[in-house]
Amino acid sequence: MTETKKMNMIQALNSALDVMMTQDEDVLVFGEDVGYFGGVFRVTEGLQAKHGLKRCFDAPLTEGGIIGSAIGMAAYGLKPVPEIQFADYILPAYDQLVSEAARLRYRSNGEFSSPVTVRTPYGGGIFGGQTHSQSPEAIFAHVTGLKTVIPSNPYDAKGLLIASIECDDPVIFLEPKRLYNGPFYGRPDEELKTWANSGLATAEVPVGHYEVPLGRAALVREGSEVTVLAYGTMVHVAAAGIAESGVDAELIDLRSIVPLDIDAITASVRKTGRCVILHEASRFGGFGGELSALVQERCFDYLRAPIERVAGYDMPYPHAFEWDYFPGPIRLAEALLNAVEYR
Amino acid sequence: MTETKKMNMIQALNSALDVMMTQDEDVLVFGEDVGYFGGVFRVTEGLQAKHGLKRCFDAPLTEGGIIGSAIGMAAYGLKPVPEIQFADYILPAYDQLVSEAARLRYRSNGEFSSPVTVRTPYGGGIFGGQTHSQSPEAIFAHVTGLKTVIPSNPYDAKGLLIASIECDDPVIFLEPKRLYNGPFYGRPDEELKTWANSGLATAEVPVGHYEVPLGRAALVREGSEVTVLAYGTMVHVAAAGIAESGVDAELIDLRSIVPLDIDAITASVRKTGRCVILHEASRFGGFGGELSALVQERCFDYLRAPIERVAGYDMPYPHAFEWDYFPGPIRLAEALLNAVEYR
Amino acid sequence: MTKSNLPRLELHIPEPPSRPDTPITFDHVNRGEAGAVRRPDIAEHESNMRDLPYELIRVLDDDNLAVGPWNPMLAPETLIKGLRAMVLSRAFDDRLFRAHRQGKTSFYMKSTGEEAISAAQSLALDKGDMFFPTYRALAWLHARNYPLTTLCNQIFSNAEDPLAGKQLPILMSARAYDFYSISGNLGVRFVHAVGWAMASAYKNDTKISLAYVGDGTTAEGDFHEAMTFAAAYRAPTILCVTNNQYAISSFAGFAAPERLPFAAKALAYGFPGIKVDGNDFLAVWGATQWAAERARTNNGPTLIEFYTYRAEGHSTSDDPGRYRPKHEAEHWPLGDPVERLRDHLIAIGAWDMDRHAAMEGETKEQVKVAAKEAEAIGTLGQSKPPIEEMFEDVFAEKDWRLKEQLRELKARRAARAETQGGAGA
Amino acid sequence: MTKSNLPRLELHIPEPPSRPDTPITFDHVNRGEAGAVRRPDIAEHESNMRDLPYELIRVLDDDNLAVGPWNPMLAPETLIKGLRAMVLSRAFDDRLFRAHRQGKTSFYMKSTGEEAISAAQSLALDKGDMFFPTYRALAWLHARNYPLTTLCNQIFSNAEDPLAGKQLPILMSARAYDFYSISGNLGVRFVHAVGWAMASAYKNDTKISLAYVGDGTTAEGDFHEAMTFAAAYRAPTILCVTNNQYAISSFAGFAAPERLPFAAKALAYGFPGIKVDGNDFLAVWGATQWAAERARTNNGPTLIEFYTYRAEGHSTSDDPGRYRPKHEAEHWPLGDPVERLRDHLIAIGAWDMDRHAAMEGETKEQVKVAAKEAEAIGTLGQSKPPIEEMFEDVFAEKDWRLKEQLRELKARRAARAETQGGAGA
Ligand SMILES: Cc1ncc(C[n+]2csc(CCOP(=O)(O)OP(=O)(O)O)c2C)c(N)n1
Ligand SMILES: Cc1ncc(C[n+]2csc(CCOP(=O)(O)OP(=O)(O)O)c2C)c(N)n1
Ligand SMILES: [Mg+2]
Ligand SMILES: [Mg+2]
Repeated sequence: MTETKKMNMIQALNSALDVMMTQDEDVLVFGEDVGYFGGVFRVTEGLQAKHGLKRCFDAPLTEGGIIGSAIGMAAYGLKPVPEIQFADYILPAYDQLVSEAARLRYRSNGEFSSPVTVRTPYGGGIFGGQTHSQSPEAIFAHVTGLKTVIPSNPYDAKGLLIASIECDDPVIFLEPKRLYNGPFYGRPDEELKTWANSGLATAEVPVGHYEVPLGRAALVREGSEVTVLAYGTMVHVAAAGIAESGVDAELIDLRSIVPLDIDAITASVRKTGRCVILHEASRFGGFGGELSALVQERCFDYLRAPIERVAGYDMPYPHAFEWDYFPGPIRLAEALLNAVEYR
Repeated sequence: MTETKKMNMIQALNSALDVMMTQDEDVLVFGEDVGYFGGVFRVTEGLQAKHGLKRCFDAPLTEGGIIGSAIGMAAYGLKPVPEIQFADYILPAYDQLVSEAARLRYRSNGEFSSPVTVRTPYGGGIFGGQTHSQSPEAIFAHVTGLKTVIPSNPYDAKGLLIASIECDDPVIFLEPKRLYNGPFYGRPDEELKTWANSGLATAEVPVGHYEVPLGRAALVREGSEVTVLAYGTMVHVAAAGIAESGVDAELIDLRSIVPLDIDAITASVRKTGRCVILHEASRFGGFGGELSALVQERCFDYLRAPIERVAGYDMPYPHAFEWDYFPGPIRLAEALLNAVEYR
Repeated sequence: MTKSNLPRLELHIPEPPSRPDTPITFDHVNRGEAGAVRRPDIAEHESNMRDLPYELIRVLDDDNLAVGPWNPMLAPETLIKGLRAMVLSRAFDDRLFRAHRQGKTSFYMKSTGEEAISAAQSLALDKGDMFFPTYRALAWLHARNYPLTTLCNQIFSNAEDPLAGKQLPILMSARAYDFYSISGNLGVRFVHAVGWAMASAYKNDTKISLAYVGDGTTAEGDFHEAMTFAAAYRAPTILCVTNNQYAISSFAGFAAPERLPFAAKALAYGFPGIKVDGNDFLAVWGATQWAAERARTNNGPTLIEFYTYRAEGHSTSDDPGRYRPKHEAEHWPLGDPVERLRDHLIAIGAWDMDRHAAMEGETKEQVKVAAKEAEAIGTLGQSKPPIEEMFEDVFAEKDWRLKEQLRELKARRAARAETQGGAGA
Repeated sequence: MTKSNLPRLELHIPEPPSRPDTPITFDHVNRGEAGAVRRPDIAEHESNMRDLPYELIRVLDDDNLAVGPWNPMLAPETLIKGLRAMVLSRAFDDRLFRAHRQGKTSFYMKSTGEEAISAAQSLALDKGDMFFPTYRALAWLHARNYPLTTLCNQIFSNAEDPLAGKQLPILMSARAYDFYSISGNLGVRFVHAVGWAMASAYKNDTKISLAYVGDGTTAEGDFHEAMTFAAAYRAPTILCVTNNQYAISSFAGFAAPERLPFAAKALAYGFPGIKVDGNDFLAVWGATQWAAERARTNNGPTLIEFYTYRAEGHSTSDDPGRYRPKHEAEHWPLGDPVERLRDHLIAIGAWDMDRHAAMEGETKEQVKVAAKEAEAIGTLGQSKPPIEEMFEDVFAEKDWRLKEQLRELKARRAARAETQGGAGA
């Protein structure tokens, strides 16, 4: 029997790194403040002490340099797992990710590849303002050659991170920072739960090696009336919104948006005939557009109501208005009711 | 009566810059090789000689530096019009554009703003391979605070560029390089037409100042059976595809994707009941997804067939396979026939 | 070299001189001698100044007297103004940091130990020169008497927040005070300062710009791009590295290996770099004056490294005891900027401890009054700007998306207010 | 300074020494003296080498003899190998450039005048050391006898293109030849070389890396980030600036104002920078050897500026006559690398003009045969790799999108082949 332990998402991610570093000496971790200090969110805590200075170390404050050097390491044959301190600060490395990491295998006809796993805390809900809250998944999902993974709970976080490190492609691994310590249902006034007292099975995490495969969505809740597509923090918000609405919705946690589990999506919407998409990122040009288009293309004859998107408004993340901006359970419930009441 | 002249798109853009530099001494142009040389596509030819060294000058080879310094100039009160040599090379400036140009007004509550117009040649069809062919509009359209403009002919190019420079927001001005010298119908074996002998009215360009307002789509062809949404080079490809198909399609040239002329789109699709979206960029996560989602949300009850997207395949721009990758008239015609034959 | 006997390579990882469990050492700090570094003519050619980055410019000597060619010879009143800005900044930091612990704001960052830099520069530069600050430079505003209540309103994100709730606390913008908009992204604005200065030169204006990056941030490509642009166009700007020895937990040796001065980075660009004691108000002023004169006379940019020490944690989210010795700050060999200026003023007979204590009390009181006033308007989550503000300034004018979304939000609020008497998302 | 009498600022725009309509001048080029620059010990501390960037390291003197401490003392056979690589590179460039004019390829770029750099380094470094090239470094492959036909196949994008049609001509990748994948984006791979070298050190391997950027490209943030990483981790790498005086039409004075040597950029990072005559095969070799020894013995990175001249246009899309004097190349004060090595070999009695002419004839013939062979396979648009290749290597394995799209493409082709006997998009 697999030994398991209650872990929060930070511990689960730390465990994934520890397992991989123990198993494969080509796996190394570096980034701003990840070494001695263990990372500003403490995901790399203890790794330097355990695995040594050169296996987990600090980096100069340059995201382009961090990703660029990781690509070079990967081309040599290592499996680097760099951290970018906040997803908002990944943009200085965007050119390295798009023009190099994503394209190296293709343009060299397979001679070189770039199996870098870029971990980065992501999303809002922590009063971090414009530059500690953004959800930039759409600008990665569009880039051919990159995979984009977004876990929603400790179990998936560990299993998906291991699968990402073991995968031969570059992976953007977005960690919903609002979920690090516990699930979040989009109700800021509610008492906070830790993962340990959340009652969720996904807080029970195997201590050893396992994978949650990329490209396989999770069915969080079966339902018959409408399909809800979500990922990251929004999976929990969706659960709350569904309860709020009283609608018998099916909730799918995409887990990775590239590769995307198109079969799970299609099967569910064909069954329910309705679809609501929920994401934190601002709406226009967000990944919800792609999801909506795909669902519409593949389920046209099954749709009994317009596919709705519930998302952040089209503005920079507005600090004081966090809870006005945040697409919470009430907005989702509204959309669900609209969908099922659509005549 | 307004004096007009036959111009190709290069001349029209050059004329826009000349008119604006003459009219407003706060307008200045800089970028790699744009000064004495006049730019690798010659859009800035003669501007240094006419307006002086400090009004149109070369820059160090750093896109981040070019956009960053332009933002500083704009914050001072100038109206800089930097050039990025190829849209593929705008990525090193992506952080400046997203985190700074797009956000400065919002985060400073209007104290500072960044009315920079970034011109850059864009798109494929010239055998430029991976890094001289890309169409990155989707990664700008998603960014709140940026406007994104894509002209399809000389008349619009000049009028839209003037409107962009006069506008108080940062604008990404994407110039379809395949259209610089003449329209392109997506048939590489066909004899090339220049703008002058294209027979198109849009090659007749006023020599003086005029604006084509941002956010106003153009109706290129009226039709009853299906609406085609396109921009840039694809407007001409769409025209060819429509002819090829024999379908009575309505063709809308979006001209700017932010701001987007949602009313024109909605009205047309409500009329035709069908919609096909055409873009060069790879399909997944492309701007077509947003368009499809918007149309579906606003025209659900009018739709008689699934909205189709015809786009580049999901891969880096593949040099030798340019015409296999390029979404040409045949693929569009197929989609149009699918749409009208949908039962 | 033949392959067989090649040595094995080793990856070198930089490490700081001290950790929480090792002795404190500042042996690597070469204080040099106050007054010893020459002050070249402002039109001196770069090739004759290549030794400067490797020396430390100081004015205040160990007897608290001002010595040497970089002494700006300021009137005591001016010095007292500067002292007041620093003392006020410290009082403000203290109270607002505590306000964070009390949940009144989402975030705060102290400037402790680094106040001399922006306080002196705020007073040394002209009105209209533009400052491109980092988040550790509020003393600039204090030196120019920015209204404290307004500053507290920003930090509390309340209904009177001058940035209307759109930005994180202390990431200020204050155009009327020549204070450019800060953001969370490090480094990105360094080149804005260069572009701004180029614009001033383009317009044959007389204004110059001033910009900061931290020691850690010099590693970003933006730093290099700014330096390259400044050099190419001889931009009238003063580019500063505030080297406080740390980037959160990472010591400065990542961005400047082997104790290389940050000032030496200027050698890559062909304009002068100087290294200045950042805890010495007079040295900061003198260096700024030299650089400003260079800029104003078309002699181009200057890089100044301000050598200082971050005496407190990085921000309200940090606990420096995890990565550096607890009492390291007290051992910083260049002292505390407030104490040093105070002691200088006393040494020249223009100040005394009583007056100093009075100034401390008075500024503390001033801050208290302002904080209370702001608290009365409201603190984080208790009060906020009108919801319409959320939709303003995305663009110069709202497009249909923002209009629709504002309508949607208002309709939902109205509906919920009816049914439940409360708003929600 | 009081405001009223402030001088007016002026924006300075750098300008090159010559334009098409002005006299050619290279007065700014200081050739120094061959053999005059000292060669420090490989373990010398950086602080004792800060003068080096400002001098030009040359080995071949005006009498074509090899002099001074940087002379690598190579056997004549080795020199002849190097000469052959350069002559071959030139013959190849000539033919393939013409092939572009004939529509056989979409793009080509010549290395004319710069061949000594990659030819010497290809021979001086070990098998297994990794080269991160730019597009002007095909002589590396020629020096290692990369099959010419295969190279032509890549340039013609034909059915046997080793990169399967996925990349623009001459943006090669040749892992078996230690030649990293090039791309159109400038600068981005400089830091890959640093990461690769860090990995080698991490694994206690013995391999080092070598990387190029052009003079223009040093302005990119990537350059700085690579230098910063190399310095922090003492990466075993040789970082080179191929300063050929131009970035397309822009002269090197944009990236290095006022004739500052690019080698001086190393001073910002605390490791040595040297400036080397890039048209002097022996100096290139000697400098490379020194830097390689430093890297291999854990003494860290070296920056080398290769001072050279781009004798031809930037690429097939360029016309240099529009922005620089037509015959400027002939006046380059450091001569032509092929002629200089040839004359040295003659001067030491190991070569003569007949043998040289024979080598030129033979390499030309070799290129001709290869080009014909490749042409027989096909040129641009006449032949291309199997369509399936287009869908390979996006990821390690195709996901459903690529599978669906390949199916779609094949179905359309099949349908059209039936109805019209032709394919189309
Ligand atoms: C682009 C970017 N990367 C990372 C961060 C996260 N971060 C905030 S402050 C900081 C350290 C900055 O150190 P330094 O530049 O020395 O400035 P200091 O705080 O010491 O004044 C880091 C890494 C950020 N804000 N922006
Ligand atoms: C990031 C990026 N920006 C712009 C370009 C367009 N471009 C191609 S080559 C070139 C000039 C390069 O000059 P330099 O670095 O000196 O190299 P050289 O060609 O002289 O060897 C430019 C601007 C590019 N390829 N990549
Ligand atoms: Mg610091
Ligand atoms: Mg060059």
